[in-house]
Amino acid sequence: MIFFWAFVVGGIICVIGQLMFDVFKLSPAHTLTILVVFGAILDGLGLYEPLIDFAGAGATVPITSFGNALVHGALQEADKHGIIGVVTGMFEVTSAGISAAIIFGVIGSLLFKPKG
Amino acid sequence: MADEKKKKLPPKAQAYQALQDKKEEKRPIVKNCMMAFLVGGTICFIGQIIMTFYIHFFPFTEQTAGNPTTATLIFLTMLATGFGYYDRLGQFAGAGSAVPVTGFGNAVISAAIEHRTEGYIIGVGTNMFKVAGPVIVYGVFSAFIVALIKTILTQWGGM
Amino acid sequence: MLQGKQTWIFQNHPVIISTGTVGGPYEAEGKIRKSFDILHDDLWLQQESFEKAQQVMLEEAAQIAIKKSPIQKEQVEFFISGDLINQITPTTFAARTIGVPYFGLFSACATSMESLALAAAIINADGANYILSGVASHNSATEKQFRYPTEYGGQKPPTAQWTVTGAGCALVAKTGTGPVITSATIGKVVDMGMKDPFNMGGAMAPAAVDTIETHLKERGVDHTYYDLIITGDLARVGHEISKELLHKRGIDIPEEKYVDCGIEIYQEDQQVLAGGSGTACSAVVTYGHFLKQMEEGKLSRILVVATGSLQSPLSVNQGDSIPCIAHAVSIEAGSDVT
Amino acid sequence: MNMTFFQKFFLFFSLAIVCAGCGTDETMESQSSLDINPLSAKPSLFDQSPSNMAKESLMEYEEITGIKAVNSDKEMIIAVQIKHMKRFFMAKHRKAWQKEMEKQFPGWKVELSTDRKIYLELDKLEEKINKDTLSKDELKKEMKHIIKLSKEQT
Repeated sequence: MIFFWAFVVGGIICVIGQLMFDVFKLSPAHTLTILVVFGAILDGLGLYEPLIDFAGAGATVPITSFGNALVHGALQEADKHGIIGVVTGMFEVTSAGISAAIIFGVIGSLLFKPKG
Repeated sequence: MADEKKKKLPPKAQAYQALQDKKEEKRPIVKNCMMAFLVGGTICFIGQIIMTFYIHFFPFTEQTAGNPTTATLIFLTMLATGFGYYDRLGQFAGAGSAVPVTGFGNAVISAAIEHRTEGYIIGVGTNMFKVAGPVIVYGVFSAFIVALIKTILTQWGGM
Repeated sequence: MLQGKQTWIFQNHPVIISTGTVGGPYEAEGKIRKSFDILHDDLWLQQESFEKAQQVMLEEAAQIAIKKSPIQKEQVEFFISGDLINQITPTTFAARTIGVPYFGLFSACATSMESLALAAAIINADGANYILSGVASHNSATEKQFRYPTEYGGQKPPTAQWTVTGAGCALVAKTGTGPVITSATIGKVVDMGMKDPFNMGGAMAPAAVDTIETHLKERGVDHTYYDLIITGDLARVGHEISKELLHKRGIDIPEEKYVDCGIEIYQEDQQVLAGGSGTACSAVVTYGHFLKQMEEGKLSRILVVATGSLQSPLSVNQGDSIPCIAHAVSIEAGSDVT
Repeated sequence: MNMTFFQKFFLFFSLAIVCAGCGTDETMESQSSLDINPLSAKPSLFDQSPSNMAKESLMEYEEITGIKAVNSDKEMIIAVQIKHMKRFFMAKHRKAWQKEMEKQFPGWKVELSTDRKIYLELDKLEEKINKDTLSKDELKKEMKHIIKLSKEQT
């Protein structure tokens, strides 16, 4: 069941991105940025966590979860340390995506040449 | 919005753009959306498989399995990007391969691979986030704003 | 020599005594693969970077042109060339290798005909005896320069074009045998306020039409004078639009007499979206394909209108529209002119 | 080539969707029967009747498809699985049930989780208890481990 919903919810988020590409003619960078901001706002409203509960990877794999995770880290830390935590807790939850991208980016650049 | 900008153009350019719009090959939106749904859904599906695998065979809960899943997907993206498959997937999948975290990974890794000819410090180091940078910058900034508002509302407003 | 405001008539008949064309792996699968002198199956050409590969292609094209001609490299007086990469460095490095006094040009994809027109003008005015003109472009180097890293999976719309990997050189001489350059029209920058860098054909079409119209008017000929009018790299989208625009201005060129290099170079099933583009596009198709047809007697008068979109990534990001240009050069079979 | 590739791709994924759809129906059916096994009393271990009681009271909720629970002398871990369509409101339900359990077992340290991992771990633990292969200390250690797991964030 979770597999089915992961597929559907993930697919729908991608269709939203595609519509931003094709209908509003936004560049990939603009589209992804808007989606991340959107994810952050959804988490602020407390709507993203239920979506993760429901769709699993369908909600955590799209880039929107990046915004969600950033807010989540900030809120968790703010809970413990007050307003300063908003700044310090930011990367607590998201570090995996960024560090994996950096690590595999460097490894990739050591291993591969662009194929063109 | 776009129309307002067009009004500033000389009438000749306006007339031409109207003609251009008629002749321009339109983007196949329905097909693109279908492909985005299928490919994006499949990547998330694969993500769910990986996640379930981590939950069952490693000490990760539903909460904590997301991070290793992301890392695994980005590792797979590195291979797909390095062997030159991801850009081809991107051409027909569109947002289907760009919106999942693999698209973020691809943006970082492709830039890193591309600029290795300029050296590892300047080339790879400075260009790595050339495409994916805005995602981090505005992700962090918007998260800051959202978290700040929410913290103020719950901690002081709720008092 | 000057006739009208923009057109040069070359009464001393500069001759293209030889040409050299080089193509990459994608061009090797294209429609006109047989007309290339060298085809590479490696996009890197065993070089360290795509830019170096582009440089090597230009050097090779120059070498072939000289080798096919009766003259020696030392007899070449000037080298006129340009490309699309930052400050045209690949061309400059090639010019360093060739070791001939050098003019560096930038007119984006119109550089091919700009260099040929200038070469003809200098020779016509007795400024030189032999001038090598040519251009090169490399798909991956151009992608990296103007768009995204080559391995980035961004989706391109159907109006986008595929930059040709290749180089084309023409050796222009005062005397000799070969096709004659009879006239050239230098285009004005035309900007219709188009902003989409993924639709350059649509942006460039008005420039091409403007130059064709001016050329025919100033030369005082009808379009029937030419066997073929060839646009540089308008590709499918831009070529269709240019037909419509020409029709509106009362120039109705029959379908089979109005072709585009960006459409000619690739097969239908190759995934190049709207068609080819890049500095090398008009050069390899003209020097390789059409001049060969002229040699075989299938064509006797052609007008090549190379089109260029002169934006930079910076200007696009700053929200500027895309300024475009087109330069036309007429080439006629040697036997007809003298 | 483009078209054939596109067609193949489309065909493949249409099939995949159909398969996923079929799989869905099966899991729905299996979920309609509750996954609960009462623990048998083992003289060598803590009395598991509080866990069994918790299971019985949680069984009332129709959202729940499976319950696992284990307790030591003053500590209890409960893991529930709920109907997929109710997962949207999982966090809310979890809080409510946690409160209810705390009320039902005053003075106990009750931990209620909806996490699949905790559910799987408790399932294994229940099996061990039923086979009587655990000592009291081992059970406490296992429970400590599971609680730690459930407390991990991110």
